Amino acid sequence: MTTVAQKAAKPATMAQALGRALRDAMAEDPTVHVMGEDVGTLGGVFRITDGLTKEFGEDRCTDTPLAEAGILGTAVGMAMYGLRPVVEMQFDAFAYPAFEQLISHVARMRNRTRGAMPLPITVRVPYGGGIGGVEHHSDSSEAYYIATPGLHVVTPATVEDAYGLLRASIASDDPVVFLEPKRLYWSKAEWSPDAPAAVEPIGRAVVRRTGRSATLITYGPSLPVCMEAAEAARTEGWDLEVVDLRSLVPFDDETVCASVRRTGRAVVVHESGGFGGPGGEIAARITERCFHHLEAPVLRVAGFDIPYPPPMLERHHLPGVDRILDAVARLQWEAEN
Amino acid sequence: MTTVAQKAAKPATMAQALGRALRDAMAEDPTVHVMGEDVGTLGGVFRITDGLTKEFGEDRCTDTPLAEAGILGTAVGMAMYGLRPVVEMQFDAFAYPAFEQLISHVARMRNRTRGAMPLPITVRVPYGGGIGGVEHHSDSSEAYYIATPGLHVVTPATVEDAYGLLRASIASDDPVVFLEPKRLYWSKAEWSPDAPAAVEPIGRAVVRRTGRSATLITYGPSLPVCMEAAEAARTEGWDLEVVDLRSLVPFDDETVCASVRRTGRAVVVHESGGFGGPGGEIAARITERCFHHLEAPVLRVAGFDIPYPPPMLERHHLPGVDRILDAVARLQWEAEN
Amino acid sequence: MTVQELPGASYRPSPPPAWKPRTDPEPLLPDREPYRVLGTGAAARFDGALAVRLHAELVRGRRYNAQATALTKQGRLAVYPSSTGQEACEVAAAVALQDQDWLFPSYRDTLAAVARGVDPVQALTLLRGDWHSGYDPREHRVAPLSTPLATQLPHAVGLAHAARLKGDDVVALAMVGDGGTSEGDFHEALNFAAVWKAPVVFLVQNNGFAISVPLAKQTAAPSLAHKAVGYGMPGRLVDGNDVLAVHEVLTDAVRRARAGGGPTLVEAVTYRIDAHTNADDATRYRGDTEVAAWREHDPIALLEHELTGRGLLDEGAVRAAKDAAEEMAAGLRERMNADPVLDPMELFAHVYAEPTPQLREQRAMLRAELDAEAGA
Amino acid sequence: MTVQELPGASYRPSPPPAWKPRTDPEPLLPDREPYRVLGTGAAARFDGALAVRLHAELVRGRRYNAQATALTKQGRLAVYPSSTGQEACEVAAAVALQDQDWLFPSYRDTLAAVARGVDPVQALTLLRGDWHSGYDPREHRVAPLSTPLATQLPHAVGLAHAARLKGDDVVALAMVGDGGTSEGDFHEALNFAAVWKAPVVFLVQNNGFAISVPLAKQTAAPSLAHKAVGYGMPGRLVDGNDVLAVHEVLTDAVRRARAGGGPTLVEAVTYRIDAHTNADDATRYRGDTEVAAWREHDPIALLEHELTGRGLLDEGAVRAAKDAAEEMAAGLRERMNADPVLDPMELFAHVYAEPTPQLREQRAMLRAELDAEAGA
Ligand SMILES: Cc1ncc(C[n+]2csc(CCOP(=O)(O)OP(=O)(O)O)c2C)c(N)n1
Ligand SMILES: Cc1ncc(C[n+]2csc(CCOP(=O)(O)OP(=O)(O)O)c2C)c(N)n1
Ligand SMILES: [Mg+2]
Ligand SMILES: [Mg+2]
Repeated sequence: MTTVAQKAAKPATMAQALGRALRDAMAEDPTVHVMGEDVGTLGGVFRITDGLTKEFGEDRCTDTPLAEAGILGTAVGMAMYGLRPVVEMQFDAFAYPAFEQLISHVARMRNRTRGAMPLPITVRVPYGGGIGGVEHHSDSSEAYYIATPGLHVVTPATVEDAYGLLRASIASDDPVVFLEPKRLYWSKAEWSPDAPAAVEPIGRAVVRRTGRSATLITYGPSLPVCMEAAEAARTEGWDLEVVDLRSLVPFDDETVCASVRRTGRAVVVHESGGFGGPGGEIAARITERCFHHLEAPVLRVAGFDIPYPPPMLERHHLPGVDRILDAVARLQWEAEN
Repeated sequence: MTTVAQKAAKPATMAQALGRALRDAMAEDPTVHVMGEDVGTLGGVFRITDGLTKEFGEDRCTDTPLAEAGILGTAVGMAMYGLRPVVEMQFDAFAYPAFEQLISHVARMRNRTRGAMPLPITVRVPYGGGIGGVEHHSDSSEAYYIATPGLHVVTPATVEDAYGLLRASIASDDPVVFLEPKRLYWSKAEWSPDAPAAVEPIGRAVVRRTGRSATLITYGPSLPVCMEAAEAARTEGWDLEVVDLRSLVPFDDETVCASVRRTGRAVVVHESGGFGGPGGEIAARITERCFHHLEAPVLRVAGFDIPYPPPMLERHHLPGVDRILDAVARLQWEAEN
Repeated sequence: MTVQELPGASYRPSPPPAWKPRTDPEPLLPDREPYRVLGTGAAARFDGALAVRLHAELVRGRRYNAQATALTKQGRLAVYPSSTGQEACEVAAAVALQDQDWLFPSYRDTLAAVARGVDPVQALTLLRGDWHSGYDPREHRVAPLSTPLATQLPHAVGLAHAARLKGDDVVALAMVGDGGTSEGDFHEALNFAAVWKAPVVFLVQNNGFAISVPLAKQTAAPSLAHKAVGYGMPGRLVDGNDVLAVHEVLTDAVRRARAGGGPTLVEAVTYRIDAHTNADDATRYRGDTEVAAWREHDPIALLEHELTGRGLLDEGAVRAAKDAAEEMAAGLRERMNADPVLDPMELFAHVYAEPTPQLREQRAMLRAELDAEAGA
Repeated sequence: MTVQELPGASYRPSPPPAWKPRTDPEPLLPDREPYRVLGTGAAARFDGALAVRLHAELVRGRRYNAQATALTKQGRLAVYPSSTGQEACEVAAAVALQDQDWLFPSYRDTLAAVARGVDPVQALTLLRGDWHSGYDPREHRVAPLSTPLATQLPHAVGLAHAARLKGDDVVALAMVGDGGTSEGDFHEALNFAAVWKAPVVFLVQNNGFAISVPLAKQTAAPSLAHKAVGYGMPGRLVDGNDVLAVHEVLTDAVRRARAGGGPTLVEAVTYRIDAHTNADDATRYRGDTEVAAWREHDPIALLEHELTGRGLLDEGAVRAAKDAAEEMAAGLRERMNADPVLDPMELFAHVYAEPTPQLREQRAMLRAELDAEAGA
């Protein structure tokens, strides 16, 4: 855990904060290696790795052949030899060829060897929609990752967390699937790259907005939408609390349940498809733990159970402010069902 | 949908019923092709496809090269040309190399082509533990499949359903992931291979045991355990209803909710890991729909959130009768949480 | 247990019993240099009418690339991966096939689809944010453009195999880039094709780059065509900017596949003149001199020089080709200027043959939202 | 836009500009027949002491296979994939490596792990239902046995690459079966290795079958070693039952890798004498005559004949090897007869460095259950 004194902040994008996190991690720890398609000379298709090859050389930031299983599989071998590979998957859907390596090895090597061979690998996956991407460029694949024991699953929603969580993920001795909400890459915040705040360990949710009427539970790309919804809800007379999970595995039951016990109502919001998505798990565990505090069932606002739609229709698919408010309205519901 | 008059039944195993379903489907429909590793000469490592090559020739039941993505990928092409491939994945964990084909193509081709190009592919996956299998031979991977829109996910728990659901899956114009509970392969029932019962469409759950105290909701390998638990519960004074889902996608909300509304209490039971597993989805949707009928939160009894354990420890991992009864006991709980 | 206990064991200074040379690798290996026709004299043997037709197609293809690129600037296309400089491959792939054959394009190959007859607007829906496949694959026997690299190759193998099993005379031609050859699916597809002797032709357009990654970081092989021998199929190396050479090599391979000879791997050496897509900045990873050298080796110029020299192409024919291309471009421009109307309710229509109960609920929710919106 | 508008375009009847022959494929191609030493006269050049050591290892390996198979019958092992008949490959793979090198075995290669020094009981935990890897991979630099086929190959490449980046003198030798070569991971691993010039040796044991599937349904290649040229690495074909030949070829490849020459693909032609595992019924897919022919080409018999002929092995040495093997077998049998004691609480210990809150809850639940059980 690194703590650095705060210095003067200026606007920075999430993309810049991620790039800076990689740079700082590489500068501090010579075992950190960045690898993936186009991460070197080009600096990545989102330019997150821009400048790393120049600063650290091709051996530390490497353009690999175009083969995701090969990228993750060789990263496993590198980690077995003591390196800390940070792998970039170019887009969410292009991580699928690497699933077998991820599930059968990355997630299991420590367990298989009874702790003798941990794999400190960070797999960076730009995920989610809302950028008008063509097919296969907008998937929310977190359901697959959270159902795979042995992986941590982390996703930032703010510029500051982008830095802090990526540093923490790289520092972790366990494999981390680091989901980058690509439509927030260009979101900005006051943040000083020269004095990033303390790096917290992963696994802690945070209350982004306090409120008394109900809790919106969300993460990654849906946080700004929930914040907006909470703002809009004021005119309807609802005072909404917003929890940003930041880490799906481990899951911060404590923060989430404390909030829901306070408000008595909750809506889980994510882009990922509803059926079999993270929202079911979250709603179920809240209900298990807070049943007698609940005034209404925990509701979910999620993407539809359809393949990611054509960009011209994506606004209908993505959870928006209205759909969230509709769900909040249904929290008052007391019917015969 | 095929209906055949019932004839005299005699004991048959689930493995035999599955083999018979393949045989009958191939005999009725010349476009049905079986393919996979060792499915031909050997008849499959579980002997499900035994005799098919002999009866229908190598072109109809084909030993493929050892490459799961290639198997499923070529099946896609075959389906594009009008065949109905039935693909065997040798074990659950060996389906992972085929994930990209499954997620990015099998599940999406119909949608991508606006209905012009459906893919009637059945992917048979022996799944689950309890057979003392070495690592990678006991995974419950249903969480991955149910989170993938475009796939049907079906799993039989009885000999009769093994036949009926497999026939229905092969007959479906949509891709079906057909999960075969491998530890039930040798389970027996009175069943006549010459007169299988009507083939129902997929998507219907069934109440296997009626009861008034609480509902156990389960599928596949956990059904017999739940039936046993329900029997044992009688001595504790609980009269448990048991619902066998049979199909996870589509999900039969109607049957499930009708039962839970009747009993007011429910426990979801599956082998798959709890976190991010199907149980969360099921518990969440029951709660959304039946909140005011619930006397207690819907609880889950699932595998631990760990990589599948060594066989010598698997009994501790798998949901057993005691753990189910413990959960039922907690349904009475009314505490301050 | 020592050997004595293994019955029958004895000394045998001969090759292992089951082993025999499986095939002669020699004929599977590609030429040492890319095969060329233009400027070699071999072109004299060529069918003049075909050459003139190919010329017109190249001109049209070049124009199509330019128009599609222009549409990105006007915001009518979200993104366009241009095949400028690669038109010889795109066109030859389409022309080498017969009507009943199938084409499996990659995401860069909209031109090949168009050259095979797909409506240019339909070929581009994916790239303007409209539905993923704008055309019915069965209409022109063109599979949907495949975005996940190399994943379309096993599809081609499966389709060709299925057709052969049915006794149909169908060949599949699958296109992939140099970068795509590194994917596991490339390997598995070629292997299945060779084992099944499926009537497939694999066309690798080696355009030197996978986005920013040059071939030298992609492979250390003598050539990509050399991969063929490892599957037991012939590999052919061809100058991808020489349309007569590409056409000849592909036609041979298609004929061989049709005759039951099995698959062929063709590597066409070419170059991507434009950036990866309009969103890409190629100056980050390659120099002007390299691009300039390739502009000197332009597929249209090579063909025009040859045809003009042989008196097969006059000013009029060039003009006619150009006019036809302009007409296509004008039509494309005009039709792409119309705003497509997509029905949000269609989101639920094609996920399954019948929407699940869950999708019916979601459909009703969206319907209600849209009605409320419309009412408001 | 016709060609006139593409600046600089002109006729150029030469190979495409960026293209040059990348490497000479010739030296990458394997011999036309499997390389042999025994019985060829070349054995005379061999280090007699090494040959005698290899003999002892083969005898021990054969005994190990027999003992492990026996343990399945006694219920002490759940399953055993025997390498009987393949001992020359298993042993040579271990012996060709230096101490600091790494071995990446597949699920069939417990013998190679044992020959490298792994405790035979620890090598077998996976197969008796005990923990997945019974040994610490770092102790003998042997990766866990890999069950998902070919997935260990990229690991070997990554490890060798990492060692080279660190400046360490480490070679990785990765083992895979003929069936495993069809997997995408095989392709991707070999390609990465060649592009990175990683110090790796890939040893394919072509034992004729992948469970029931014969090589002819797995590949149409002239040989599996021919795949090497497609990656730009040398392919070597060797008689996998001739331990001196396998040892020589692997040692050469290891030496080449160590010297910075990059990876090599070695295909060893051998045969699986036993069924796939004790659970398999090999009579379903192969005939006795084929097995009998291979028994005639037994690795131990081949070596013993050569060594005895050269006066390098006498009755005493054979007896000593046999005694040592018996001793190993007795120890294995005895230690495998003890019931392993596994702590159920360990289920939660190694999933992460620290159990998550969720795992702590689950651990507490199991603890309570076990306490209740113990109390009851
Ligand atoms: C499986 C997969 N991984 C990554 C990508 C992202 N991507 C799109 S195009 C491209 C480069 C392709 O290079 P090449 O195969 O040479 O084709 P070219 O673009 O040159 O036509 C990459 C990496 C993808 N589409 N699919
Ligand atoms: C990815 C994967 N698919 C399928 C299997 C199941 N399986 C275990 S061994 C085997 C055959 C392996 O054949 P080969 O590679 O030739 O090795 P051999 O058994 O002959 O040593 C198969 C299909 C597996 N272990 N991994
Ligand atoms: Mg390219
Ligand atoms: Mg084999």
